[in-house]
Amino acid sequence: MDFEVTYTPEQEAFRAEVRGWLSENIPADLTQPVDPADLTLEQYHKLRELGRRLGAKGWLYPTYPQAYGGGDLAVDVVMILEEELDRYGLHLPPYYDSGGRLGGASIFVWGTEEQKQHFLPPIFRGEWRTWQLLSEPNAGSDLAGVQTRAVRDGDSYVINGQKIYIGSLYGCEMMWTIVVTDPEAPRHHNLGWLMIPYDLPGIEVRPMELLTAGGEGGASPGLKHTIFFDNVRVPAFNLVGGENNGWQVATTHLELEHGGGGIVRRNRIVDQFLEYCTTTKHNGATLSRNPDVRDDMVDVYVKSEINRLFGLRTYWLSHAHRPRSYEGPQGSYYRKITALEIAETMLRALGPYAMTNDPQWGPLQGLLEHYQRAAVVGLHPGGTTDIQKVVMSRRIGIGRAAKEQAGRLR
Amino acid sequence: MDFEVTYTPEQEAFRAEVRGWLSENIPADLTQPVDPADLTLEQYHKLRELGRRLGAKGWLYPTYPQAYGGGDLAVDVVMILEEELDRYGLHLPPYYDSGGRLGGASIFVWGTEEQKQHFLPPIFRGEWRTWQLLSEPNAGSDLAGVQTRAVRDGDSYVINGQKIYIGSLYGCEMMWTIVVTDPEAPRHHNLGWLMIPYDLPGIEVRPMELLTAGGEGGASPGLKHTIFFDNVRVPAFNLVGGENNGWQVATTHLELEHGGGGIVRRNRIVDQFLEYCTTTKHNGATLSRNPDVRDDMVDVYVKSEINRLFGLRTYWLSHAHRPRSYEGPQGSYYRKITALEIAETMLRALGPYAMTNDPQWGPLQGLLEHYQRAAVVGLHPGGTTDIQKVVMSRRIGIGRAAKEQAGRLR
Amino acid sequence: MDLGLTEAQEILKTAAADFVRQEYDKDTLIALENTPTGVTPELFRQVAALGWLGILIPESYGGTDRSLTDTAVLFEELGRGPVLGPHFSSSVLGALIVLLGGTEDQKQELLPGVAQGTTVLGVAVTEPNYGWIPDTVQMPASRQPDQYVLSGTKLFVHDAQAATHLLCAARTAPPDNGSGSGISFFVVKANSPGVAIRTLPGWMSQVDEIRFDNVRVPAANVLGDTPGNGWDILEAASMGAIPVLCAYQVGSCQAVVDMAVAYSRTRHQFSQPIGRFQRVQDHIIGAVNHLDAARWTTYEALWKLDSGRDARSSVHLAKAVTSEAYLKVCAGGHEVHAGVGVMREYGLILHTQRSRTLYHCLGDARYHRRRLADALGW
Amino acid sequence: MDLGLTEAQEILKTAAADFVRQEYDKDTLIALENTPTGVTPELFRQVAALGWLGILIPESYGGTDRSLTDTAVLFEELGRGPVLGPHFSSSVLGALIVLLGGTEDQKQELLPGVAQGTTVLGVAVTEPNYGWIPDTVQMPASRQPDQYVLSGTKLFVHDAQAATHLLCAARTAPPDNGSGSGISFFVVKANSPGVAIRTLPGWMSQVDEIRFDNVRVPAANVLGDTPGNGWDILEAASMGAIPVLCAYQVGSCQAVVDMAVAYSRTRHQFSQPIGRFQRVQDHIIGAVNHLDAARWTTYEALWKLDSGRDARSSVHLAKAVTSEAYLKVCAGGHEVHAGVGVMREYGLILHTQRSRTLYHCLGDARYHRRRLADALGW
Repeated sequence: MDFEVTYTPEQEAFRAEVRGWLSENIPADLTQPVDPADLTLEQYHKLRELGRRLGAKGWLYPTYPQAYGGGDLAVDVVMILEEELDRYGLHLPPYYDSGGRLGGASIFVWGTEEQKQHFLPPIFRGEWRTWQLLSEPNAGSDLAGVQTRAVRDGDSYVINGQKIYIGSLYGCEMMWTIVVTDPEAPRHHNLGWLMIPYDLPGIEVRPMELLTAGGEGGASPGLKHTIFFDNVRVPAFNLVGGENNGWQVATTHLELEHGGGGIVRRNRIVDQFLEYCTTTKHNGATLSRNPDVRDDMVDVYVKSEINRLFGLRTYWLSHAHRPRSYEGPQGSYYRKITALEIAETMLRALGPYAMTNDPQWGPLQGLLEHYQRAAVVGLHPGGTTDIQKVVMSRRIGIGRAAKEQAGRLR
Repeated sequence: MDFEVTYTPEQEAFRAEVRGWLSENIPADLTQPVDPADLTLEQYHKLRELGRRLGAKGWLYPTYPQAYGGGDLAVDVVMILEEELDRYGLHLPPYYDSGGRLGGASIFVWGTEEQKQHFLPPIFRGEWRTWQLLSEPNAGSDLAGVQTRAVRDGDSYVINGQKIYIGSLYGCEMMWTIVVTDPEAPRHHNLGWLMIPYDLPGIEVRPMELLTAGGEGGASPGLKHTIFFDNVRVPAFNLVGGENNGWQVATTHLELEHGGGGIVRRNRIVDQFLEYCTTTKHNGATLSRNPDVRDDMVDVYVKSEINRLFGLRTYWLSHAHRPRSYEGPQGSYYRKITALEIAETMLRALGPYAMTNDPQWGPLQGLLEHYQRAAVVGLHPGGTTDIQKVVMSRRIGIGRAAKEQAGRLR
Repeated sequence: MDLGLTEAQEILKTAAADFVRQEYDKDTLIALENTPTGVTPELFRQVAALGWLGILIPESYGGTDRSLTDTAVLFEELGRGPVLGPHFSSSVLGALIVLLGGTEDQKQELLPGVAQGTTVLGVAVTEPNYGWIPDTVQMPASRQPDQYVLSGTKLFVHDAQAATHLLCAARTAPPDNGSGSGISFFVVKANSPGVAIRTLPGWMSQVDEIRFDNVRVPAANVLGDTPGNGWDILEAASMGAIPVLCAYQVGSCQAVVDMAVAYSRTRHQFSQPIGRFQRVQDHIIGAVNHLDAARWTTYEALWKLDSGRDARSSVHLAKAVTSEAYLKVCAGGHEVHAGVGVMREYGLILHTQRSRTLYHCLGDARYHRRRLADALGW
Repeated sequence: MDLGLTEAQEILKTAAADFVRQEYDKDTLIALENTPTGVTPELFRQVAALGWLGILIPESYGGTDRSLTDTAVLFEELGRGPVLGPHFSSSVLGALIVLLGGTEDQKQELLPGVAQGTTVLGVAVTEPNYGWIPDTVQMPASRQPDQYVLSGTKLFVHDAQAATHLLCAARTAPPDNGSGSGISFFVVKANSPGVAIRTLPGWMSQVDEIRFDNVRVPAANVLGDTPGNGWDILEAASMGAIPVLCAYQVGSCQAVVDMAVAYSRTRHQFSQPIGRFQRVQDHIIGAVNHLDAARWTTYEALWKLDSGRDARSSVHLAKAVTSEAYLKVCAGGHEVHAGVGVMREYGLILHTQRSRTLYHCLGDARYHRRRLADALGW
């Protein structure tokens, strides 16, 4: 076994290239707020500009073919990119673009050649940012029970319905969603998967106020929205995966949402918390010398290490094209549930300090205060903890001999 | 609120009477083994004799009417009896008689006057000890799915089938069970509830070897059995509660099995563990001065106090004839699950000492070693933890507007 | 043995529940949540008019002198809201400190106003070296002729923004000087020159920083006759106050459980109420178990206090169980509600925020578990 | 990065799995469980013949000199049984102690026999003051001309009844004397006069008491050239041995999970497989999460050791996670199986007993969590 990527001299040369490029292309004054809700429009524009520059080099979605705007880069090399971006507190893409990350994969797997040519380059080059539209007021865990309708009318689909918990600050260029295309067809065979330009007539976007909007992959969004569709007309060309095949398309992005791609990033909040405890004095002594805080730190560390190893394991399975089963949702479940436990442990370790983002008293510029909220909110996006366990059960084959297969990623 | 029984002078006089009687009637050499599997036949006979003497005074099942062999005693007075017996490590009844405790209640609620006259006095006077027969190889949590058949033939029922996890050491005089009396009738309306003398032809009793047999109310049994019925003929008079009404009868003893009567006894094992830690030195220091052991003790104590309060609350509801709902199964669930946690905490606190009953090295004459096993075995008798939660959910009304009622006790 | 409420308690409970339901609807609570005081003058006047601000205060000082259990019954209903504001700080913890530690003159001066709601007490103990042991109180009170001078920072003080008077713990002697903890309480008017109060931002409400910049306090404003025994007064007052705070949290837990049970019936997914799924049931059952553990440990402590029994171990037990319970009950509530539970307008996060705000107040679960061991004499 | 097994490891895994399946059926394991040695001479000979007792021993001493990861692959399969007996004590912990601490003569004398199964090592460290810190080793080794005399009691020693030679830690100097821990290992023949070994009764297996009554040990039998460095040797050997023990427990956890999943399919209640109930699913999911946490922390530690990286924190992490995991996985297994799981003939309690037997071996979860903090330099 080998738990580390070993880099060749060629790869280390690529690292040097990346490092140089990033130092030239990341604005010196690019800072990101602790709470994504505080992202300014100026910061947002800088991040989008960075995304376009990365995209132009094929580094925004680097594993995809250059023909579609990707970089044709091998996964080991992509880890170099991610590691170098991580030094700036950034990752790929450098802003909230979960619709691009998840939708791009779905189009890549399920789209026609024409659709790939049309939709993927603007996503992969950072020209579009894309929002995913999944939950509805009556369809959350039961996603296949969506009610938004799309009726074929000539060369178009006409959409009516409502989607919730959508997006982030400052809009997007493109959206996608699953819609009922055949209300008579049986469950899972009645849906279509549609790309929808953001600026079409009949679309209304209304903000939702949440405890915080963090928790999803990609850069955290700063805000969520309700989106209303009132006779929105979309070209039939935008239906990906064919007639009434939307649920199949969705299995790809659900697999990613459920953790099927794995994670190799460290948990920066945990790292910073541990460092904070080893460097901060309280009542005259370093926090980490207090036996209780020390035990709390171990608790946080152990859970964080298990998360890291689960993520690494799944990442390897996914990128080495090994058979995947319950590992994605396991990692997702464990990460969600331990995030809440870790937040509670931080609360015990630091006392009320953990709850304030006061400029003077809040630890780590309020990072921990925000994490207290984000850990609660983060229980649900991308599938509740209960849903992750539903998927795990089916794939382990608990109570059933036939094990459900993981969703297709490539 | 008042969390304590306040005794009147009359009641304190009763206590003096009880104390005197017990000192005369409990043999000085009556000891009980730590592991009920070690109960000797001689010890068993002494306990049965004590039971008969208590029964003759109406003190064995003291809350029941004297007409049926009880003592017509009020519940406060009964607590005096229990407290005084507890000083000897005994309670009512002083041997494994769960069939009498649960079955007696069921007959009292559901039997005809003639049946009460016939069955209750020998139970309540300690002449019979009674075993309950519930689980079958294919019916555990799904108790209503029992397959043992009873076919009416003239004035008798003829029984065929198999029951498991039954009884204790040294046999009994009477048994009861639920059996299928009408295989065509719908679920819950197809069962009968039958009293069955132990010595009938066609009954075979075969021992089962378990990790330990503890965990049920009443004195713990030392052994469990499989019981086979091969054309066993029982008088039709012994059917309690009427034709195909067995499930109704069962709701009464299930309510008791699920904790519906409450508990006021302290957890002697916890008390002894805590005392052990405050009096035993390890590496030169009293265990309770070791901060880790101290934290472990608090953990055990907190859970034990919650168990005590849950039991007291349910006991009060039951004896003050207040409406009962989910409290019985809540107490049962919490007691089972915390017993396992408490055993694990003791294991951490005492190290491998907790696992040995060696005469020299085993703490408390092996009591803690036995508790390690009993806590595992105790998860299941009287309804698994999962079943307790099924009952709780229905009674709280989770997901349903109509709350299920608790079973009748009187 | 009788674990039911008395008739008088049932009446109080109903009145309090009606008041909270009528005056503190969800939108009101959401609007008040992140205000400096958590209450409006009008709402506070109403509570005063109902006599509830003087519930623990003897009749001779204008109160109604009811038991701690009665007070807990009231606070359980306030906790359901959760009603914010200085009710606990002023009328329970503050009032008990004055009652147990104040001179007759001080009681006469402060308590009638507390009962009427015209005087509001804030209790300022903790400092940047946060903790609930005497050593963490380090702010000096420098003795000068006829007065003391206070300088320093009190941190994580509850409800100081609403207070007219601060009961401020400060050091009049170093620790271990042989005469008590060396800590004294000072009655400081909140509008005294040099006092600056600021609400702390973040995921908690009505928690403040107070800066004392050479604040001059008359010597007569030392609470009681015996300087240096402030910590003893705080300990004694806490014994009574903590289970009332616990009862508030019990009411909060009950409210969250009620919300979750209701949602489990009305929310449908996969063509059935979500409450039919065992996982959803288990989130609620876990919450109910925490709730009931909190409830019965709390009320047993109250019974021991009201009946004159040694209640120390029970008080520590109740606080250890209850602070933790409120966190866990909210977590269960969020599991059941998923997305809708984190929408501000829904109201569940009022409780989630409250559970964090109160978690450390008067000592967190770990602190009380350790004190429990001490109280049991281990 | 490659988290898969090598081809050689896959072959070893298959061979070990086949052996365990063929030779260690459930009835055999149940019969061996409460025997003094946990193994029969014939079964032990078979393992030796397969070369597995020398898996960690260099070829120059008659072993096959494979990596710790290879060894872990083997022990994972043994843990599935769970195969009992002194395989770990002798061929892993004992062999590593001799390898790391012994003189060349001692290695020559002991290791070929260990590889062949004719020499069986038992490691006797702990005493009535049970613990895994040097201070708890108090048994004195009194120096006399040419020999040492050992007197005292070793308690909770694993597999001593099976041992031909005990590696016994005893004190040749008081603690803190400036030259190491003051502890030395002695090679003591198990049949030496004055040695009395007794199996401890209770819910654990092959755990023994050893009494030393004036046992005379030649001075040459002090392990290594440097008396007093015994604890360092133990620490170094433990670093390698612990993750192998963890791998054994990982295999055990896997076996329990497999049993539970199989039972969830075949056991029907309420007209469906019990695995259709979310509560049953959650018992298994909890077990799978513990299993996988144990698996990956263990194998990462092994990778660090085999690749020469600093593995200390990973070893402590693995042991802390794995000891706890085995307890929890068994608890989950019992929840799924209910009554049938506590029947001796079913076989689940083989694991439950094993999880307790091994929980404290070489330090429990709490100990390793504390050591983890130290290793991380906090």
